[in-house]
Amino acid sequence: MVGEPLVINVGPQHPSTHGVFRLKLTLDGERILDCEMVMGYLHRSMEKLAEERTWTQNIPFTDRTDYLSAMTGNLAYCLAVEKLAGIPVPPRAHWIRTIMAELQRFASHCMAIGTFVNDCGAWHTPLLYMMREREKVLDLFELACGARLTTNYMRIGGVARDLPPEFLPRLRELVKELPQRIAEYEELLVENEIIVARARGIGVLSAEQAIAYSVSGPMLRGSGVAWDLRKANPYAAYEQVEFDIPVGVHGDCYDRFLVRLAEMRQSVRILEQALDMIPSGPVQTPVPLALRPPPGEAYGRIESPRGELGFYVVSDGGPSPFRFHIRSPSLINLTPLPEMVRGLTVPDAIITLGSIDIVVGEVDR
Amino acid sequence: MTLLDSWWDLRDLGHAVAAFLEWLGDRGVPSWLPYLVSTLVGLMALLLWALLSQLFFIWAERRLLARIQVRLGPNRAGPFGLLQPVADALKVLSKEMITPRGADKVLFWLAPIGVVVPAIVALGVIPFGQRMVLADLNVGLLFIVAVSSTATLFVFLAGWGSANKYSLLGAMRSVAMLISYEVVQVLALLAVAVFVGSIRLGDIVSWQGRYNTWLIFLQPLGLLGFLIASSVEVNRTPSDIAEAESEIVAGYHTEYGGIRWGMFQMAEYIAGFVVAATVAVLWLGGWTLWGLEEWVPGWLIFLIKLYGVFFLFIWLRGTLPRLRIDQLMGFAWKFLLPLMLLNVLLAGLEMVVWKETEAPAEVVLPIWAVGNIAIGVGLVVGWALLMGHLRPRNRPARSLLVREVGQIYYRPLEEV
Amino acid sequence: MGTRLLSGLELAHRLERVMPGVVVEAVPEWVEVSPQAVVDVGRFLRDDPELEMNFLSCLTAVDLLDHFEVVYHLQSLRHNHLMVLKAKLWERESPELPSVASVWPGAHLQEREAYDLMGIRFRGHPDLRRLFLWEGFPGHPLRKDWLGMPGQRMPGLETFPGEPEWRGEGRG
Amino acid sequence: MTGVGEVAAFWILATITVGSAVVVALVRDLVRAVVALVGSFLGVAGLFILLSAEFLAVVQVLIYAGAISILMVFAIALTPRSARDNAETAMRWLALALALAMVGLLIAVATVTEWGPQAKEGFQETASAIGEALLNRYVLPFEVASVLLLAAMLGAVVMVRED
Repeated sequence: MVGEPLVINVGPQHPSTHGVFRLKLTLDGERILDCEMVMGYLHRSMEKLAEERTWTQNIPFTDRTDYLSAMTGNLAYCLAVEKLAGIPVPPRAHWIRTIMAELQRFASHCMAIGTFVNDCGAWHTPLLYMMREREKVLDLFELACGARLTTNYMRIGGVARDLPPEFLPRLRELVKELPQRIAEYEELLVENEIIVARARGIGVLSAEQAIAYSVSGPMLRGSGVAWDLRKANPYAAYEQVEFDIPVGVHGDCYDRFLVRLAEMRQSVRILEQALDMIPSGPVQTPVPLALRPPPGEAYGRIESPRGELGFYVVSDGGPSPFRFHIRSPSLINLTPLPEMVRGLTVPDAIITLGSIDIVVGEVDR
Repeated sequence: MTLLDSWWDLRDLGHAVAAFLEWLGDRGVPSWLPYLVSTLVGLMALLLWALLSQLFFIWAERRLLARIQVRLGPNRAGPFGLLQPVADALKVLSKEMITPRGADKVLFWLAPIGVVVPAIVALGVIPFGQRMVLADLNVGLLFIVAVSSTATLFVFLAGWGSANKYSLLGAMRSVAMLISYEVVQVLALLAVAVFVGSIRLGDIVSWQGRYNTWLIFLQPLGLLGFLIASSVEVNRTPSDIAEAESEIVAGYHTEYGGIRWGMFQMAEYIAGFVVAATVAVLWLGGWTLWGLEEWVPGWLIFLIKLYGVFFLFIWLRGTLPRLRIDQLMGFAWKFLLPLMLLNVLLAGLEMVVWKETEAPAEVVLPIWAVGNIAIGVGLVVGWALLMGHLRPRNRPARSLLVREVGQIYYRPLEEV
Repeated sequence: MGTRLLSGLELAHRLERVMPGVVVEAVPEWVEVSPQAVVDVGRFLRDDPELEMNFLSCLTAVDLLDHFEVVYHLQSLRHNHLMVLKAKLWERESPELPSVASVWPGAHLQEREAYDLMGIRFRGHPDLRRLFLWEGFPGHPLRKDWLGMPGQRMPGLETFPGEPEWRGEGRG
Repeated sequence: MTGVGEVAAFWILATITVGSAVVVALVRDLVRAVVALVGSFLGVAGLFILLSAEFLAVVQVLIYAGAISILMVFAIALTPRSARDNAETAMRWLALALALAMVGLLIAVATVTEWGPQAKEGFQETASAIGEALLNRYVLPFEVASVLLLAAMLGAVVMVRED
């Protein structure tokens, strides 16, 4: 009994599209026949602006693309430029970068899981529990670099300033407290029958599809593909720390949620090891403000909380980049969305979008 | 009934009204006037109580939800944010009542009225005290369910009238849901009526008073079914599907503004009070507290129970995620309905056995209580295990922890 | 033991053996193929057991003033090696090359973005429309000669603020 | 039916019932027609109360105003071709003739039966009386009706299943 299809806009102004992003759904009753993504509402053409500024002036841009994990944005850009200009980085800076990246991953996953469960209908309670943890991490960022969200902390060749003396003790306290908090989330959310009923078997993405659609991050690992750039192509100090990669098995919303939760545990484990192994010493190799890297190109990429964040930078020997391209994981993770959502109901489509965990700043750039 | 039966006895405000009517009667006024006056007084008292406690609960809900969510909640307007509900009410009153262009004027205007009136009318039957009830019909229980079922149509009219895709979706969903949970609700109440033998609310309370037991011990399954069904009727989480913010914006009352939207909120709260009052009267012994009602005013005990049950709804809202509409319907027809039918059968059997053996109540009731609770817990846990954990698909899992890159561990979900 | 960057020369030999005449230029960092053969090269790279480039990490379009360049970064998840494949397009007015969306569906949105911001048409793309900007937008902003900016200035700083021949209006 | 209150109540309820019934026939929009239908159902429930059959009145509200009206509204919403309004149909005259015939029959029945005083004593309990009657004298039709309803429900479920 097929009625006439109803086209509704899960429009740019919608409580759960995580920003200005539109889904045009054609519905037959509650079933979704087709889904079209309309984006570009937050397009600031970062790539054009970056060509107008010097290499160091571009660092603040990298905070504003993925505003939920600014530290990893800085790190990816600095790695790319260091690879392009061949600038060495002192060991202490490597460790500081690892600590900051893992803290940022923990905070970003707090938001990701909180909003996902919020889309499932848990009336902001888990989200605000996780905000409590995220606040502690942001306080640490404020201690280190003065800003909570757009940190602008990393420089080409190292880190802007050394950690203040009371940073490491406070980090040690936090790292002692976080495991029980994560255990609390697992008890509150993972054991919750309603979330299992809502999320299991919804928005399934098989391993072959995931690889073909070049999806990355928790979404790729949720589909059972063990691939993590921190292990495959270790940067900063990831080579000297031991950690595991959580991998889902069935590739549905529930597995992606589990992978993110387990990754939070692994981040805390890395932080514990980093606290003991961080050396002292300089934090930045001196780099002239008028940096003119030799003509050429470089592709630096890291494992950001949303996936493989890469910077493809081309230099013509001038003071500003000739081409500055951001490989944004959120945009590419969205490619299989129409496939995953066909045949589901509207609430499932909303959860699937929530489980992909996009940041529209990074989608539209 | 008691030593002090004259008008200053505050244990039951009904005495004062009765004394006033007698005084009025002696004045030689036409015979129907006292009847009219008592209705007006009762109506005024009910409305005043409903609105005041609604305001209180708007504040209490926001503060409680805040406490559940590790935050403070409104504390700016007045001490501890007590004036916040007044501020909300003024805001809602002053907002403009917009009517969308394509809307069906009559239905759009009629819907909020149609949703609020049943909720208020149902208040009239609830016994706050021995003589504090507006109209103690001998079909009281059925009256509550019947009146609150008329609101369902007006919910649909709200969605249909406001000519907006989201409201239409919300209206269709909420009506389908309300219908299926009404069946469960009536069956849950039926089991209580079987035990007490009458559906006059006054009788139910006096039955519980006479035997000094609360029906919650005798009818745990009935209470469980009724609570879940009524949390759906009143559109509160875990089933506020109708206005599932994260999905279809605000369901059937998306297009409403100003006091019309305020009416929907009032209807939700007052329907919540009606349901909480029904639970308090039926399962928690109304205004009796094993003899305590001789000293403590009956209506105070009743209100404490009512607010306690309402607090349970708030607690549910703060913690549980939302079920999808088809899961909710499946839950109603496949899990709750059979349970309620079984419950009615059980109640019937126990009454027959009790009547045949003429055993004294003190012996029979404890046995039934223990038996019912055991069966209830066994059924719920057994059924939940059967439907939930035993099926591998629904078992909560953990992700694999892997050391090396490059391996693929994907396995398609086996269909169950 | 990070990701190994395959040298362009070795890749060029391997490609020559299978598809003669398809390699235009080979440099240790990347290998350049003729634009029209991109799909066949891609299918070979993905299906060849030793290479097995099944993950298209990044697709970028670069405007090098006299010609356009489409850069493919390909990654193999099993062998953990990375390669860079390039295709140069010389005509400025309507650059065109076949779309690799059939080989790697992940290129779907990236090609739409390249078309939207750089103006490169991808033949055979299932749904080639503008991704970020609206349909009637004049021109393609990421092109070097798109001078939509105030003062019609060429993008890119010639000198630094504070350096002797700085001619900016005191900015920086 | 002696006091002035009952007579006034009767006339009010009568006008409500008949008035909304007329509205149902005349109004253009079908959904408004359903609302008027609910109005007439509530009017009938009021009449039941006047006849001190309060159990019937409450059941009337529960069944008709609660469920049957929803049934009507769903029927209207889900029939794709219905033009949503009471368009003039060719059957108009036939319907009018049928209506007149019905009115004639009712008037005939009303005048023939002698209406003697019914409610001798005051308000007495009818709910339990209905209950006993259903389960003692009329238990067979009661059971047959429930089986019939069950069969109807199963039929509906089978008809709608996609596979």
